Amino acid sequence: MFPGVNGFHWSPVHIIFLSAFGLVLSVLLVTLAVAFFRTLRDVRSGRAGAIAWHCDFEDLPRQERLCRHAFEGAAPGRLCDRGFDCRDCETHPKFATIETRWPVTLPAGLEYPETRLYHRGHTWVEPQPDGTALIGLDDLGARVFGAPEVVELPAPGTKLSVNGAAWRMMRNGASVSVRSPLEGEVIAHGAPGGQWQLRVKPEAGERAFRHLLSGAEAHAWVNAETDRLMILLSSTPTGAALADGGALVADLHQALPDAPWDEVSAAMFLNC
Amino acid sequence: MADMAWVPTTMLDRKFVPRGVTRCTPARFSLWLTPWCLLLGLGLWAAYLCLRDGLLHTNMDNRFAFGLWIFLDLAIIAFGGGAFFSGVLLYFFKLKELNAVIRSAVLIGFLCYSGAVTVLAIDVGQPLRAWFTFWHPNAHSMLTEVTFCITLYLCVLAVEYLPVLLRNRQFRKIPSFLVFEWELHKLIPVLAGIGAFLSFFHQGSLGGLYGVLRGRPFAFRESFGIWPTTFFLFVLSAMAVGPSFLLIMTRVAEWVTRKRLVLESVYVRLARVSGWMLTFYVLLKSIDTMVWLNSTSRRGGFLPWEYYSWEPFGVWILFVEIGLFGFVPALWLMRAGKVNTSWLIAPALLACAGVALNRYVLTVQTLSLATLPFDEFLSYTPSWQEVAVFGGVVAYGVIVYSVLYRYTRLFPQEQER
Amino acid sequence: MRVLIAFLLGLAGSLAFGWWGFPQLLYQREPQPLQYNHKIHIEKGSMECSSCHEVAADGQFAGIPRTASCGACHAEPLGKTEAEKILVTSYVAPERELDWKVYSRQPMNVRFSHAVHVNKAAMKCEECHGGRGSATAAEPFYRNRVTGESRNVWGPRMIRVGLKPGEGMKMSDCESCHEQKGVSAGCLGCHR
Amino acid sequence: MSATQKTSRTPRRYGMVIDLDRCTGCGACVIACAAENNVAPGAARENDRNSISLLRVFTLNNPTAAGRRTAFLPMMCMQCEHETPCVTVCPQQAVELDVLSGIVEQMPQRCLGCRYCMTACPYHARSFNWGDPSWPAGMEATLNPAVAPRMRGVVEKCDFCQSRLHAAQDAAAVNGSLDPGIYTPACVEACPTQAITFGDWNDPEGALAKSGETFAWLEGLGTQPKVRYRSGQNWLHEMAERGGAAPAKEERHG
Repeated sequence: MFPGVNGFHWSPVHIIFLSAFGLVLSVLLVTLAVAFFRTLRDVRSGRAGAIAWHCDFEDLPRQERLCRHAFEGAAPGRLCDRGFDCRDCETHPKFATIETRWPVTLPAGLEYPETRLYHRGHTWVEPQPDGTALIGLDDLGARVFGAPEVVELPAPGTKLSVNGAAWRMMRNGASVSVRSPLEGEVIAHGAPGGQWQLRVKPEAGERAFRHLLSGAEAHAWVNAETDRLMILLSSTPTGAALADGGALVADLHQALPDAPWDEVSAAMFLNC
Repeated sequence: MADMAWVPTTMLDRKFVPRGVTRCTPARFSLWLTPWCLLLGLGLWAAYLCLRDGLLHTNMDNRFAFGLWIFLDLAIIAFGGGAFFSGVLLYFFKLKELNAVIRSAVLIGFLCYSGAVTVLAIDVGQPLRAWFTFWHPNAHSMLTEVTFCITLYLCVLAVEYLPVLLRNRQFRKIPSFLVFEWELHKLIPVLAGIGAFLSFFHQGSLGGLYGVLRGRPFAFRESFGIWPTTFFLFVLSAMAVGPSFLLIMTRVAEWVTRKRLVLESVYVRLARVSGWMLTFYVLLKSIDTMVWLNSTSRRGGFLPWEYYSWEPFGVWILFVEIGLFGFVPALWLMRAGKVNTSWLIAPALLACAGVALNRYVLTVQTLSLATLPFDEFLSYTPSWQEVAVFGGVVAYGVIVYSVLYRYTRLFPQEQER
Repeated sequence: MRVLIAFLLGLAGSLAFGWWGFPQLLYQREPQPLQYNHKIHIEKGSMECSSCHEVAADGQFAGIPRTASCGACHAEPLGKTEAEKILVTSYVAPERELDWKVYSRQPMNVRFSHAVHVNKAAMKCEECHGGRGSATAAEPFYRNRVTGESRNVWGPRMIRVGLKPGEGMKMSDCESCHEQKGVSAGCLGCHR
Repeated sequence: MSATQKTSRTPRRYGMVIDLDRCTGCGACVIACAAENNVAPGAARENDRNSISLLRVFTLNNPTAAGRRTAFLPMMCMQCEHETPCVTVCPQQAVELDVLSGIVEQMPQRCLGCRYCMTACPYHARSFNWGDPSWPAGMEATLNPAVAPRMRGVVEKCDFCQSRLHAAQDAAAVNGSLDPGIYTPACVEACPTQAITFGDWNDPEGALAKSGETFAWLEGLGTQPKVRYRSGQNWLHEMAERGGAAPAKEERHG
């Protein structure tokens, strides 16, 4: 087979054989090497979070990939194909002009102030007059997860990307990675147990907030999310107790200790 | 593998199961695996016996130098052809429906090939000398081509399957794994391309294996260049039967898990592709048979009726292979979409049976027939060790498939129901 | 930088193991029964290779001399060395055979005809056996612990490019010589 | 085109002519062959299909009703010359057609044991070592030192007593020649009726050239075997010409 090995001759058959074998093997190795070096490049240039989200998004269940305009009736049942990043979406502006079809009321007891913008991973963003923005867990998110035992916040100076990992929190064996609502640089941490978790300097320009929900649209989405939470919990042995249409308790974790919180939190915070 | 309404909190392996799908309890899963593990154990024991004492544990002999294993190897490699053909259809002919089964197809391909190589290592009996073929290959031998292509293709399949594995819930917690998966996935068409190239040659050279045997007039065929017609017929039949096998395996998986794993349209697409390829193959196979009976064989001094004068290998075998297992499923599969989809498994099974019969005829029947005029027709019954080795390989396939079904997302459409 | 140093150290370590450590593990050093000086026999005794190493009648084995042929000259010690004394007292006088380790002994499945190479092809002994015939001392013998064969069949050099005569007796060495001389033997020409 | 007519550049084309009318079926050639080539005595498990048999003797019955007669047919490797079926199929160059002697050489040292050559051989002249060869205590002393023993898991076949060819080459070399001439394989030596003639098809004056009209089995395959047969009996010629896989119908049903 190889020059120098007993039985090899520089005959056409051997040359064709050797080159075909070498070609295939080198294509295979080059493919692996290219993938490896591109991975290194992506990780170094900070694109890892965005790419990981891309893969996660593909694997999300169908009902978690609905377009934002599906909730208020502008585009019923439409699936998002851009990883919840409406900043460059061509159809988002068109749908935004369509009148909502369904009346929206916020579920009882939940607070979603109009001053805040909301992200599909249950975080809110509050732009500040100084050009920074505060980030925290929204009301439903806070009720689902309750008081975390451990919170791992990114160090100031860390660059966040939209839908990338913002911070981790753990409680009672359940562990979630909270998705970042903004692209920007972490400036400061909030007080432990306080309203906001991160102060971020967002990317410049108007498009920085275009993908976030607000007002009636946010309320429609929260409605759908509450329903989804009910369905998630209803299939548990204790779930039936919840489906009474009443107000959500402040700490669901405590109220339903036997529910599969790892699963439910992962689903609510768009973890795979 | 079976159904479950909810994954209980107490489930030990809950953290490895993909989110959004339901899986049975570990206890039930273990119960499902137990018989397969026993079968695997029996196979390993038989393999150990063969490697310890030599092949006297088999019923092969100097006349039946190739036995059960060559038939089964040829058959399961033909079935595994679905892996490369689906890749080609998906990435080059853009049949997007096949995205629903491509991961399963690649895994089935990998299992078929690795299983075949394992059986080969046991039934050749000298795994320690396997490197001889790579170091001193005879470039004129069909078996050399087979060895090289299968080894390389096994590597390609392993790399192709890597992305699915990296999407396991625990692996994906390491962000660079997902990034690697994403980057590799962008390059998959390259791998599908070389996979198709390799498959073309080894499916073909497996056919050539018998077609070049000048000393076995029953198997010897006319050649185009260096390749006998069986080279091309094997490639075509693997392409024809690959999608059918995939259809069967997906149906079986649906039956075992009691879930709908893919949309009906995927079955229709698989069946149609299979039907068209099968029609093409059976037509060429008929022409080849006529040429062989009337020209090739007579030139070597052998009259065609002589081959079929031995019971039970009568002429019926030819009609069953080409007619019942050829044209019938071909026409049926081509009408997919117009006929009841849930019945498509029947023609798919017929098509697979036809290709298996083709491999059987070319291997076992060839060896049974004597070439010398005074020699006898011989029969051969595999020993329990031979059967057990093969059973072990089947068990290996089922176990790996079940485990990976449980812990990775083999069917992307599973969650959408 | 640190990675580079670690890599280079690892590389050096692996190479050192492959070049030096592994042969130590693989080969067992065995001394020859006596220190034998080929040179002195050729120069002072004005002998030739064939004086002691006779080609057998069937042409196959050149032969290691028996003690009796040593005794023809060494009935009494011919010098004052220790080896000389041992030869006479331990071997020649009691007529015991010397257990010489044969450097160039080939595996069982190899057949080599000295007659074809010496009589017909008129090759010199040095063309295969190198300068061993003019060495002043018997070099140590290394036995492969796995196969039991002599290390000299492989030869001392790891990189087998531009081998000099006598540096290896592997199949490829035989083959390249046959190729140079344009004589093919086929597999069973040299194997049995 | 038969082996007898073909001229080639091969210096020697060793072959045989076996006179079927002289063969008494005594089996001396089979024993001599096994002893010469270090074939281990058959173990209890062995039968005629899974033992090592470099040379076999078949019994042939005249299928025609009139003049029922029996002939014995010694068969070994036929040393096919043209498109030798076993050479091209071997995946690792363990089989070759020797350019010096025309002998089809089998190298057990290089053999992987895939047995593809065995399926390729139309004469079923190859054997596989299905188990470890073993010699009863004391019998190792009878081993022929000129033939290397083979291990389990490799294929072997007749090579016209290569050890004897080597001995002839060595003997020639002692006299300063490279040509081994005509040597005598063990079966030829053992045959009490001298039914086997060994010689060189290239030698126009040799014994093979003078052996008259000969035939080969399965000549239709075009492999040009160098072992050929002669017989004065028509039914043997007819049987050889029939080439086919099936015996005549009446015998099959009878």
